[in-house]
Amino acid sequence: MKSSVITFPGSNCDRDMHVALKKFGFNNKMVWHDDNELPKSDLVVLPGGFSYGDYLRCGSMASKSKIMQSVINFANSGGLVLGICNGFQILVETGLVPGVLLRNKYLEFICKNVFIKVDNKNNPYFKNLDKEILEFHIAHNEGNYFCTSDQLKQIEDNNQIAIYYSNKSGKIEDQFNPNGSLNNIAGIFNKEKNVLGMMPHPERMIDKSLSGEDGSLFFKNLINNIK
Amino acid sequence: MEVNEQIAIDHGLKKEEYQKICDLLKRTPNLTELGIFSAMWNEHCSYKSSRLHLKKLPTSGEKVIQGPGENAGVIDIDDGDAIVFKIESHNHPSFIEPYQGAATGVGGIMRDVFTMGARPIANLNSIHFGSPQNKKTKNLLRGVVHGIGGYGNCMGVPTIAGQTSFDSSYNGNILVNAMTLGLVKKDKIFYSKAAGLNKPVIYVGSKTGRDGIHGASMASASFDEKIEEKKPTVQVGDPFTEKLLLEACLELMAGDSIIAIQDMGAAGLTSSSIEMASKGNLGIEIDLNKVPCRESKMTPYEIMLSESQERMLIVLENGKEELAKKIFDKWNLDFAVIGKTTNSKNIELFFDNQKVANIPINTLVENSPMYDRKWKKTKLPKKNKIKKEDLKKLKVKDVLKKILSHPNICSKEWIWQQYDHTVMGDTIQKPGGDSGVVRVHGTKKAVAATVDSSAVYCWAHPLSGGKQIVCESWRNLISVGATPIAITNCLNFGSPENDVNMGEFVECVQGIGEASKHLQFPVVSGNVSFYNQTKEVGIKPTPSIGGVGLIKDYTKMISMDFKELNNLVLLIGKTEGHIDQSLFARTILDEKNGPPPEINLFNEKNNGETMLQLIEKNFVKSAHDVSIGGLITAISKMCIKGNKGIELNKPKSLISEIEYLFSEDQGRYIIEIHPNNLDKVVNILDENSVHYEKLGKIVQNHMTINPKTNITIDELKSYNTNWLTNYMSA
Amino acid sequence: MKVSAIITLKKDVLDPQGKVIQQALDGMGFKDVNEVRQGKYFEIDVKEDDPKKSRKIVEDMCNKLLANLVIEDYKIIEIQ
Amino acid sequence: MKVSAIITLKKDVLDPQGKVIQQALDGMGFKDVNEVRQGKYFEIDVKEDDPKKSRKIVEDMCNKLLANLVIEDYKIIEIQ
Ligand SMILES: Nc1ncnc2c1ncn2[C@@H]1O[C@H](COP(=O)(O)OP(=O)(O)O)[C@@H](O)[C@H]1O
Ligand SMILES: [Mg+2]
Repeated sequence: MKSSVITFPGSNCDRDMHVALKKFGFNNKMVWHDDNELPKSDLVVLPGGFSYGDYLRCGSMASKSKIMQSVINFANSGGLVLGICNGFQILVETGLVPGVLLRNKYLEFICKNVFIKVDNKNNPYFKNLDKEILEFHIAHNEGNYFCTSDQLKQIEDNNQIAIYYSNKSGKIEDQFNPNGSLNNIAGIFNKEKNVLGMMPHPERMIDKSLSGEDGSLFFKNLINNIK
Repeated sequence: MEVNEQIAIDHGLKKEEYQKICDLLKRTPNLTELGIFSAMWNEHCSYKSSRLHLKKLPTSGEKVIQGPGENAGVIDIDDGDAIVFKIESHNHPSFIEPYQGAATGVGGIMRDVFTMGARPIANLNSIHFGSPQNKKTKNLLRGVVHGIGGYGNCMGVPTIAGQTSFDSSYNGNILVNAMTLGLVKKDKIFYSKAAGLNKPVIYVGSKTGRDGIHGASMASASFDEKIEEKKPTVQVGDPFTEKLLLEACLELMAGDSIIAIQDMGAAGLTSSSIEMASKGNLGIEIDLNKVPCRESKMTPYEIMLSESQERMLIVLENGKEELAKKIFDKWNLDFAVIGKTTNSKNIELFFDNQKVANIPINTLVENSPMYDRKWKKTKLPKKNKIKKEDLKKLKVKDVLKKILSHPNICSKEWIWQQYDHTVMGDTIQKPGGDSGVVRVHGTKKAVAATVDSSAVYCWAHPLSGGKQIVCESWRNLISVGATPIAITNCLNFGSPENDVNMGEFVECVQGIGEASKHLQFPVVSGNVSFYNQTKEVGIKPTPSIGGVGLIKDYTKMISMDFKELNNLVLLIGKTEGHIDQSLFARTILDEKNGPPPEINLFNEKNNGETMLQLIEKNFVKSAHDVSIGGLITAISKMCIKGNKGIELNKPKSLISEIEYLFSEDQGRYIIEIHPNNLDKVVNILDENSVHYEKLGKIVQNHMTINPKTNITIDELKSYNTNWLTNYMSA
Repeated sequence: MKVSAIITLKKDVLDPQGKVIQQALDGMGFKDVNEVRQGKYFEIDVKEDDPKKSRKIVEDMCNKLLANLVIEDYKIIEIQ
Repeated sequence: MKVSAIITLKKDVLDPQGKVIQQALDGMGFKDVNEVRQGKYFEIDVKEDDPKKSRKIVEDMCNKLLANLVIEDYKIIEIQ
């Protein structure tokens, strides 16, 4: 299986993602933001970090990079595009997934483990996953998902909510919401479910010596679904 | 402008120093030259008050590849790998503008590390604030934490450990010390020594602006009352540009184009160009019109003294300019050939086709002033007579509650949760443990790092205090299963012109030296920050020690959380009941006098090495050193982290219960072992003549100290975890 | 010409920053504050001498990059 | 009254945001830009009906919290 990770100026989880994809069997290529063409890929990943320093709105300047036109075309033709953290913010800025990501509610960067509940398995990312609740890691300053009430209705009607912040047993309540995100939303699909943006970093949880191993489940399942 | 004595004094130079400059030059310097002298000869760059004493520190050892004198120290961690590390202060700017001051401090220390060819793999910080009641403290703390996070998080380097304290002596002068570790291959280390004639001198990074002109002088002047009106220029950090600079430099370093490289830190282009030339025993020529400038009409004086961040100076091999330029273009960074190395042994500056400065480099470096300042010795204070009856009246639970929720003991999670501590995917011990630990990417090895200071002990008796911090650093590394290798130090003191403050400096350095020599834990890099004072009053002497150690097999790393019910808990080291200067004495008894705990370097070493033997044999399931707050504080933290309780045995000791639980005797560790291994463990301890006690056994969710004192783990947690969050949100 | 623009969050979008600043002000004794909203300010110096054209250029920039029109509004406040 | 204030970096202070935004605009084809400076905008609604007094209150806020006068300047641009 072939994957591509895009490196934007200021990306800093690109290597981590590369390591994770390789570990679970992807043949991964690093792609520079200023290139025109995507290599042939089964999966394109927009990694976390601070593209362009997040100096305007997170992800806004990266969304105008040269390579993004190819990524958008790839997504529109049904290709799998996964945006993690800053990658999610970039996806939102391109309009590939709806909504925006605002500053965290308490205006503080948050780095910690959280539980997420997988809401929708009818898609290439979570199909066949045998757990509903995963322990994932978040590290972000702007993960406070927001959209208008019309958008929210559409998203819900189309089953586009991928994951929610929850507690260990899957309860989705305000007290388990780390950043003020609307309805505890942690990740969103596009309508067709081939594009996924999410705040948590599965690539940081691929080894039992790290903060946990639920990221491994995610990647193993993903590559099996693509095969 | 004609230079005269008054202008020199305005530049922070002393009358005699100005005279010396005229004598060395055999003429009056022009303004640009005077600026260069003032920058090179100030405390920050010249170490004029400290050099004499720093020489006494042990700086070499089997594992030391590079000691002090370069951008950072370098140690060998086997298999061709090396760790580059250093700590730096950014105290004064952080008081004036906490966010930018702290941010640029982090940026500066990371540059020191990647200048040597190392990719930064971990950040640490040691931050000290005034009393929580002081009205400025909260905003300073918030600004500093946001600044450290803002820069480090954006760079994608995990912040894995640190230290935070509050003390009213920092009310008008906070401390912000930042430390970085980088990883490099032993044969790919870059140095700042220029070599060869007519080699191109390259400027890369951000453009030069008017920021921080005289920043280095500011760092060397104490705050007076008017500081708030003074509005000195503080630099704004640009972590995005630094991230690009890091990647571009590492890309260029992968080849063989670089002869020497030096970041532009304090005193910017001045100190970087002079240091490179001086080390290579060469001259250097710079055309200032070629320096990329942000503002129009910048003068030679401003260009030379600007402290704009995110800039580097490189001496390249001839003919590599195009290749280098291509890399910096790719990363959208400024690149300019601004000069060349010469055989004049002078620094020669040109501007608008005129020579605007010409100074022999040895006058700036070797001939810079060095002072043997007057200093006062501190006598060991007399022990306090504490009445046993007073201690008997205290309830253990009440005392423990106060100690665990004390600002200097309570959990600092509010801080480190704002630092990305997991990026790079190799953090295996996050903040909150005895040391932060990161794996050496792609290997079985891991590196542990800790930063510590004990201002109260240093204030009471600098010599003991100096020794104590080195020992504490050593213990924190051992507690996670790492073999300590070397330290870096950031020496934060008041004015060297005050004989008490100078004495504190001299004796702390002596203590650090003695301990580091005995433990074979050499000093490989460091930084001195003087003039941390408001009006005439200096801060408590606060040397910060950054320690680094190696874990050969990261699966053998130890953490402090209690692991398993029914396991036994042992205390390594002897409890004598030293209460003076303990957190207990200072906060519960309100007794601020007396000597700090005694340091026995022989026991320290023996206990530590024996710990490493036990860990090597896999006997240790969890471990934690005993530091401020004493035995019961250490045990409480292990309970909280492991979410388990303990039933303590009745101590066999003759001292009172309070003294037993809260005294701060040194050289102690708490370990958890499986009951089946007790005999084997005891054997090893006996063989090494290490004093130990059986403390008790691990149970579910409550701590039983004596028949009357029983505390649930939830209670312990609530004592320990809430203070800082409540304080910051109030 | 120098064109100044401000970008603000739309009315119905939560402004966490404004809220926290309001709390901080309150804590400092500024009790009589109904609301604080935070936005961005840009001063853009374009190589164009015609005020109308300059405005047009900056509006274009706002539409294409500076503002996210899903949540933000922009306003040109000064041209000189 | 509603008082609007803008806070900008002092002239000689580096504006990393502005610099990068300018580069991004350049990449998108906005070539004729001399400079971009970014600042903050605040809209503060105070329980005070007198314009002069309202201004005074917000200036006070700027001095004490909103601006760091070491690197920033502020300006009240509108009161209504
Ligand atoms: N400013 C900080 N940044 C990161 N971690 C911190 C900071 N302050 C404290 N910590 C973490 O909190 C924990 C407690 O610190 P400290 O009380 O100094 O520990 P110890 O007494 O074991 O040396 C440590 O793990 C430390 O790394
Ligand atoms: Mg410790």
